[in-house]
Amino acid sequence: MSASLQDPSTTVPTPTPRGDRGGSVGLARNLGLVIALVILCVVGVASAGDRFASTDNLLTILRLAAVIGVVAIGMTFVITGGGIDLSVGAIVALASIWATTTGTQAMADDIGWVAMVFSAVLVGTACGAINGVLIAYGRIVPFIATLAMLASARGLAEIIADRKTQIIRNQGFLDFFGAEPLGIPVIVIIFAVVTAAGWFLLNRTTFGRRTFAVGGNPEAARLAGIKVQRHTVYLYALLGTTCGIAAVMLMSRTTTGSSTHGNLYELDAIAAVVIGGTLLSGGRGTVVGTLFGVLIFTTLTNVFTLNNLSTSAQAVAKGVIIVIAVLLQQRIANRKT
Amino acid sequence: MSASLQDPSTTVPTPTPRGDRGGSVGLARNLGLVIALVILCVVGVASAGDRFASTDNLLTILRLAAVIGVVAIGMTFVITGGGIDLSVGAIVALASIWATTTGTQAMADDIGWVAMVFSAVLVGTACGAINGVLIAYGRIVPFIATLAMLASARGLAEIIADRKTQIIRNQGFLDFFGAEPLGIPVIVIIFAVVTAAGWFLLNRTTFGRRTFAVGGNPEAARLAGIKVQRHTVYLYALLGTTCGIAAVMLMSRTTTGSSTHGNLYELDAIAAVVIGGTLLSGGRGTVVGTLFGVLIFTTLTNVFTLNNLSTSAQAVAKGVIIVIAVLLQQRIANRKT
Amino acid sequence: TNSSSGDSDTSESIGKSNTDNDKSGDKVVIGFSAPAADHGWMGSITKSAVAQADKYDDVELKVAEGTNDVNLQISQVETFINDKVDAIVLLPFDGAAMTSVARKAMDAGITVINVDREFDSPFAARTTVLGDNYGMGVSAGTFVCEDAAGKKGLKVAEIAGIDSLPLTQERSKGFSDALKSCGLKVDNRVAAEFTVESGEKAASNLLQAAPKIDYLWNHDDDQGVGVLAAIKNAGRDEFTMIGGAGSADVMDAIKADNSVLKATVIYPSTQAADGIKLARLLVQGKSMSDLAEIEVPRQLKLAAPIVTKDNVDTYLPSAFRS
Amino acid sequence: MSQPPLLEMRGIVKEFPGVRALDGVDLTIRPGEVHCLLGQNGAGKSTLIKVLSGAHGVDEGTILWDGEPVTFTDPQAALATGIATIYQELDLVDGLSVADNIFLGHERARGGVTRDAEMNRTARELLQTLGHPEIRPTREVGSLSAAGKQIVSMARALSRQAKVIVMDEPSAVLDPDEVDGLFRVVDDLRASGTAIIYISHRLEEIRRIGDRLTVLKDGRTVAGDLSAKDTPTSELITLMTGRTVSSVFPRRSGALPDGPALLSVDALGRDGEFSDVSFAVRPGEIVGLAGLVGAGRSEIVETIFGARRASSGSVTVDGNRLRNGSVDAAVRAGLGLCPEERKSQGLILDDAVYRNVSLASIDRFSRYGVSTEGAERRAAHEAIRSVDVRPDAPDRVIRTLSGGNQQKVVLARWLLRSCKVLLLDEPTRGVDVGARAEIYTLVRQLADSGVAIVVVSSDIDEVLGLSDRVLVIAEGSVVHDGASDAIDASGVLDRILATHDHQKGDAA
Ligand SMILES: Nc1ncnc2c1ncn2[C@@H]1O[C@H](COP(=O)(O)OP(=O)(O)OP(=O)(O)O)[C@@H](O)[C@H]1O
Ligand SMILES: Nc1ncnc2c1ncn2[C@@H]1O[C@H](COP(=O)(O)OP(=O)(O)OP(=O)(O)O)[C@@H](O)[C@H]1O
Ligand SMILES: [Mg+2]
Ligand SMILES: [Mg+2]
Repeated sequence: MSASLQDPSTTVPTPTPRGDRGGSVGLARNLGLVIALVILCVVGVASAGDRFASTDNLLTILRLAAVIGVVAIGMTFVITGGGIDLSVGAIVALASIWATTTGTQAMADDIGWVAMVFSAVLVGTACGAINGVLIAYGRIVPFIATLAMLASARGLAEIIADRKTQIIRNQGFLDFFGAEPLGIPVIVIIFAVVTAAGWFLLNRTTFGRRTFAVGGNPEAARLAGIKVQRHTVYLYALLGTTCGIAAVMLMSRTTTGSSTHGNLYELDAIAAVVIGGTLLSGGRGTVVGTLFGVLIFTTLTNVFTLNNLSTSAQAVAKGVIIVIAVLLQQRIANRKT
Repeated sequence: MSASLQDPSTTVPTPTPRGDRGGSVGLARNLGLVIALVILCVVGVASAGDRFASTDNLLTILRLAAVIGVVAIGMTFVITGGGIDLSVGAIVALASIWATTTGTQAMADDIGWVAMVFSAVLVGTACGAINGVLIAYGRIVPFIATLAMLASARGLAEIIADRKTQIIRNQGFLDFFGAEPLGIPVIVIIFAVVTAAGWFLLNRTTFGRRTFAVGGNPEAARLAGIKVQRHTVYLYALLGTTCGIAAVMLMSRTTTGSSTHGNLYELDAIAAVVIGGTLLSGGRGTVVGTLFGVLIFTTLTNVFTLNNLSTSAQAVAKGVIIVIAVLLQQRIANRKT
Repeated sequence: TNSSSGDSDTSESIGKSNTDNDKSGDKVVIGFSAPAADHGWMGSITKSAVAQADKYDDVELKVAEGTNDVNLQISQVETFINDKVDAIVLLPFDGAAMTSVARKAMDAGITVINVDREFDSPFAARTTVLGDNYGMGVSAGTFVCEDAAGKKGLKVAEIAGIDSLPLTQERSKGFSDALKSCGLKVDNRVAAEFTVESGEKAASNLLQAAPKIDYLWNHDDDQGVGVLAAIKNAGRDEFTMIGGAGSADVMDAIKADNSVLKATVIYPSTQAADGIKLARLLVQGKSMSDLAEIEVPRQLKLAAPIVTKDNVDTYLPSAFRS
Repeated sequence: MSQPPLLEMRGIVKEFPGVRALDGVDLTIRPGEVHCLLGQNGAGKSTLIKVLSGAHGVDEGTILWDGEPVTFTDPQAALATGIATIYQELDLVDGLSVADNIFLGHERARGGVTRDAEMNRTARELLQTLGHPEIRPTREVGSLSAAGKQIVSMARALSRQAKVIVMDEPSAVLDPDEVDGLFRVVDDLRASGTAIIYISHRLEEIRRIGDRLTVLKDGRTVAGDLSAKDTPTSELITLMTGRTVSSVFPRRSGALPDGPALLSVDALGRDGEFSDVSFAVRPGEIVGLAGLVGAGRSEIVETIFGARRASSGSVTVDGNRLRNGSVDAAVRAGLGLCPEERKSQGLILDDAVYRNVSLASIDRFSRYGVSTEGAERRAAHEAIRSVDVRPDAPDRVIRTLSGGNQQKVVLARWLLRSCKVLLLDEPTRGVDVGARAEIYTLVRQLADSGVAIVVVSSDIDEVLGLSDRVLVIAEGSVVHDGASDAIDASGVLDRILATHDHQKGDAA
C-alpha cells in the first residue's frame, strides 16, 4: 500500500530492493539508469565527437553535477524517510548570502575562510532543522512546511543581501575550492565524498536502517522503539547540511553569494532522486540511483548545449527523454525480476 | 499507512472527514480555514480600511483568485485520486498559445471566438490525458510524468509562439469574457460555476466516489471492480480541462496568449489544495477547502499590496503566516473531534 | 544622442539638476509594479525607483510584490486603480499581457508610465521609457566588427538571458544584424536566466561546445559574474568578452583591464526611476525643463552606448552595483 | 500459582473519540505462565495489549511491574522494561530485510555502524529456533507471505529477550504445521520462565497451551484467572458473547440441485504459480480449496477473479467466458472476491464503513451518475447488520474497527452486490467464535439461495465442514477432488504430504 501513490494498478507488489544492496536485483534496477546514461554518452560522442569525449568536458559535466548532486544526496534521505523538501533552493540561497555578507567576510579575513564555510553549513543545518521540527512536532505536512520555508528563506536572503550579489573577496576561499589537485576540481571531490558518505550512512548504519523504517512504516518504526519524530528532524537537518555544503560549492563556482542562487533546485533534486529509483512514498531509497539521476540530467543538458539546441527544443526533448528513460528502465527491471 | 507521508508520529489515527460532508466535523475542519480568512480580513480592514473592504477590492481579489482557483479545483481531484500534477502551469501556457496563434485566431474570425475557447480546452484536456495515460498505463510515477510534461509543454509553447506574446484581436472573445453582468466579472462567474460543479462531481456522483476509492486504496478499488487505470486517466484529463479553462480566463485577462503564462502555478495550486485539507497521499479531498485555500493565499497577497510591504518582507511574512495558519487550523480541528 | 546620461543618474545629480522641477509640489501617489527581482538588474530597478521616490517629499510610492505571474501583476494594477493612485509606473512582466489593464487605468484617469517592456497599444500609457534592446545588440555587434577589423572566419559566441522574453530576442537580433554587416555570425548561442548561477552553468557548457572563441557577448552583467567564473574555471582567455546592462563590477573590471572583459553595453537600470520622475512631473502638470517642449514626451528611448576602457569613467558613477 | 504476579493491570480505561474501548480491565500475569486473552471481535484485546506495550497512552488505571507502578509513555519504555509484542497488524517494514526487521530499534552496531553479518547470523538462529530455516535473513520482508511475516514478527519478539511476550492472534495466518512450531517455542519460553500473553479466537489452541485465561467483553474483564484447560467451552462462549453459540457447521437444507455449472474453471494456469486447475461449481454448491499456506490458492482465486492474468486456460460464468485479466468483467458477470489481505486489498481504511460496503455497488445506487446517498447508506447499513458488525455504526471510519469486524465489512460488500459466484479467501481469519458461526450460517444461506461459492481456508476443519466438495491444492496443482464428507483432515494432510516429498520452498 505504500506504493499506492505510485502505481494504482499493480496486482502483485513487485519486490524491489530497498536500498543499494540486494545483489542482482539492485543491479537490474540501476541497469536501466546505466543504459540510459550510456545511450546519452553514445549520442554525445556521435553528435559532438571529441568535444564531448574530452577530459575537460567530462570534468565540466561533473562540476555541473556536483552542486545539485550534493543536494540530491541529502534529498534522498528525506524522501526515503517519507518526506519531501521544497525549500532546498531557498536554503542554498540563504546560506550563500549569510556566508558572503560583509560581516562574515570580515570575520573570514580575521580568522580564515573556514568561517564562511562554517556559517553556510550552519545556516543550512538550522533551516533544515526548523523544517524538521515543524514537520515532526508541529505536524505540518512536509509540502506545506517546506513551501513556507521556501518563501521565508528566499525573502530573508533578499533582505540580508539587499538584493545585491555578494562578491567573495577572500582569496583563500576561492583558491581552496577552486583548486584541482591531480586535475580533479575540489568541488568534484567534495561531491564524491558526500556521495560515498551518503551511501555509507544510508546502507551501513543504524541511522540509515531507521530512515528506511521511518519512511516505510512510521507506525511500525515507532512500535519498535524508534523515536520517529526526532529522526525526522535529523533527516531534514541533514538535508539542510548538504544544502549548506552545496552553497559553499556554488559560492566557489560563481565567486558570489546571491539570493537567486539555487533557483528551482527543489524540482531538479527531487527529479534526480525519483528518476534514480527512490520512492516518493518513502521506505525505499538509493544513493547510487540518485547519483545516476543527477548525472543523466547534467549530461543531457551538456549534450544539448554541445549541439547548439535552442532552449525550447531542449525542454521538449528533455520531457520526451525522461519518459522514454523511465519506461525503458521499468521494462528492464521487470524482465530481471 | 496511507497517511504516513503526512504524519510520521500520530499514535491514534484521528478519524477525519473524507470529503466536504460530515456534519460538524466537516465544519470543524473548515472552521480553521474560515478563521484564518476572517483574521486576514480583519487585518486587511484594520490596516487598509475602506481600501480593503470595498466592493472593487473584493472583486479584484476574486478576479485574481479565479484563474488559479479553477486549476486548484482540478488539482483537488487529481490529489484526492492519489496523484499529483506539476505540469498545470505549462499546460495553461500551451493552451493559451495554441488558442491564440494566427491559425486559431483566423479560424475564430471565421466561425466565432468559440473556436479559441474550444481549442484551449481541447489542448488542455489532451495534455492532461497524456499525463494520465503515462501514469496509469505507462506506470510512470506522477511526479516524473508530469515533470516531463512540464518541460515539454512549455518548450512546445515557446516553439509554437516563436517566443512572441500572441495578442488576441478577436473583439468578441474579449467582450464576452471581459463583461461584468450585474457587476460581477465573467471570469469570477466561471470560477464560481467550476467550484460548484467540482463540489457536486466530487461529493454527489459515482465519479467522485470512485475518485475517493482510487486515491484511498487503489488495490481495493480495483478488486471492487473499479477501472482504476481508466479513472486515473479521467482525473488527469479533467485537470487538463480546468487548465484549458484557466487558460481562457487568463487570455481574457491579459488579452494575450504567452508561453510564460501560468508560471509556477503548480506550486500555488498544490499549496492551495493542501492548505485546504486535501491529503497529498490521496483518499481525502475537499473542494470547499481548496476554495478557502485559494482565497487565503489571494487575500494575503492583496493585504500585502495594500500595505505596501516590500517584496522580500512579503515572502518572509507569507512563510510565517502559512505555518501559523496551519498550526491554528490543526489545533481547532483537534479540539472539535 | 547621449541625452539619457543626465536622466539615468541616481543620486548626486538630482539635487543640483536643472530648474525648479524638483521643488515640492502637490502630493503625488504613485503605484509601482515590476517583475520579481530575481536578478541583479531587476533588483536595481526597484531599488532605484524607491530611492528616487524617497528624494521627493511630495511623492508617496506604493510598491507591489514583484511577480512573474501576469495574473497577479494585473491584480496589483487593479488594486492601484481601486486605490485611485495618481500615477502608475509599470514595468510589465509581459508588455502585451498588461496592456488591457493599463488601458483600464488610463481610462480611470490615472497616468500610466510604461517602463522597459512596451505595451502593444499607444492608449495604454501616457509615456513610455524604454531601454534599447535591439540597440544593445547592435552596439555589441558593432564593437565586435570594429575590433575584428575586417578579419573573417572569427568565432562569435553569445550567452543570452531568459530566452522566452521578447527583449532577449530583440537583443539577439540586433547582435546578429550588426555582425552580418561585417560578415560574421553567431556560431554558438546558449541562454541563461539572468542569474549568476545560470550564467556559470550556461557558460561552462558553452565553453565546452566551442573549443575556440574570438568574441563572446553576454547579455547581462549579473549573470556575467557567473560567466566570468566559468571562464576562469575553464582556464580560457583567448577571446574578448563583451558584457551587457553595465554593472559597476563589470565596469571596474573593464577599467582594470586584466580579464577577457573588454567592454559592456549599457542598459540603464534607472528606467523606473526615470518613470517615477516623469510620473511626478505629469501629475503635477510640469514639463521637462531641458526640452523646449511644453509636454513630457510620449516616448523616451534610452541609449545603449558601449563602454570600453576609454570611456568607462564617464559611466562608472551611474552604474548599478549588482 | 503461588508466585507473586510479574505484571498487574488494574482498572485500565482507554477512550477513543466516541468509543470507550477499555472500561476497567484487570489482568494479572505470573512469571512463566501462558495467559490467554479471550473475547469477541472488538472486545478490546488488542487495545489492552497496545496499552501494555506503550503504543497507546492509558486514560485511567495502573500497571504494576514486579509490584512497582510503572507508566509506559512510549513503546521504548515497555521494551526496555521487558515486554515485547507481536501485534495483530503485522507491524513490519516491507522495504527492509528480515534481519533488519528483527533488529529494528535495537540494531547490533558499533558506533552507529551496523554489524550486518552478526545480525544475519543471529536472525538465522532465531528463525531456526522457530522452525523456519528456509527464510533467508537477507530476504526483503515485503516479498514474504503473510505467514512468513508472522514468523519474522515472532523472531523479532524473541530477539528482545523479554520477560513478557505478547502475541496478538499469531496463529491466524499460520497453517497447522507452523502452529505446532509456534507452540514448541511457547513451551520453551515458558520453561525458561518467560510469561506469554496469548490472544486467539481458536479455543482448541487455548486448550493446548494456555495455563490460565482472562475473558474480556465490551472493554471489561468478565472473568479472570480461569483455568485454560478445564473451563467448559460452553461457559467460555457464554462469558464472551453473553449467549450460547452452536459451533457446528450448518448443513445443506436440501439436496444439491442438479444443474449446469455456474462457474467453471478450465485448465487454468499461471506461470510459476499454479497449473492446470480445473473445477466447476454449480449454483448452491460450496467448493473448498484446502492446502498449506503458500500452496497457491490465493493466486487461483485471484486469477479466476481476473485480478491476475492467466497464462493458460479459461474461466466461464453462466456459460459466458470471462475476459482474461479483467476484474471489471468478472464483477459484471456476477463474481465477488473477499481477498486474503483485507487491509491492503479489501478496505479503504480511512473511509466510512458504509462506503466500504457499497464500494462494489456504487453504480447501483446512482442515477445518471449522481449518487443516491440515502438509499446507499440504508442498504449498506442493512448489509452490515446482516453480518453483525460491531459497533453498528455505518459512519465510523473503518480503521477504528477491530480486525474481525473489518473482515465482516468485506463480506457485506458482496452481500450487497448480490453476486452469483462468491470467492472467499480466508473468510474467518481473525473472526471470533460467535461471528464465525454467523459467517458459516451466512455462507450456507447464500449457497442455499443459489450462489456458487468457493472457499479458501487454511483451517482444514473449516474447509471440510463448510464445503460440499473439497479440492486439495499442493504446490500449485490440484491433488485431490472429491466430496468433503469422504475425506478427513488427516486425509487431506496425507494428500499434501504425498506431493511434498521434498522440503517446502523458500516461500514460508
Ligand atoms: N484507533 C482507534 N480509534 C477509535 N476506536 C478504536 C481504535 N482502535 C480500536 N478502537 C475500538 O476499540 C474497540 C476495541 O478494539 P480492539 O481492536 O481492541 O478489539 P479486539 O478485541 O482486538 O478485536 P479483534 O478480535 O477483532 O481483533 C473496538 O470497538 C474498536 O472499534
Ligand atoms: N508478493 C509476492 N512476491 C513473491 N512471492 C510471493 C508473493 N506473494 C506470494 N508469493 C509466493 O507465492 C506463493 C503462494 O503464496 P500464497 O500465500 O498466496 O499462497 P496461498 O495458497 O494462497 O496461501 P494462503 O493459505 O496464505 O492463502 C508462495 O510461494 C509465496 O511465497
Ligand atoms: Mg485485535
Ligand atoms: Mg493465500
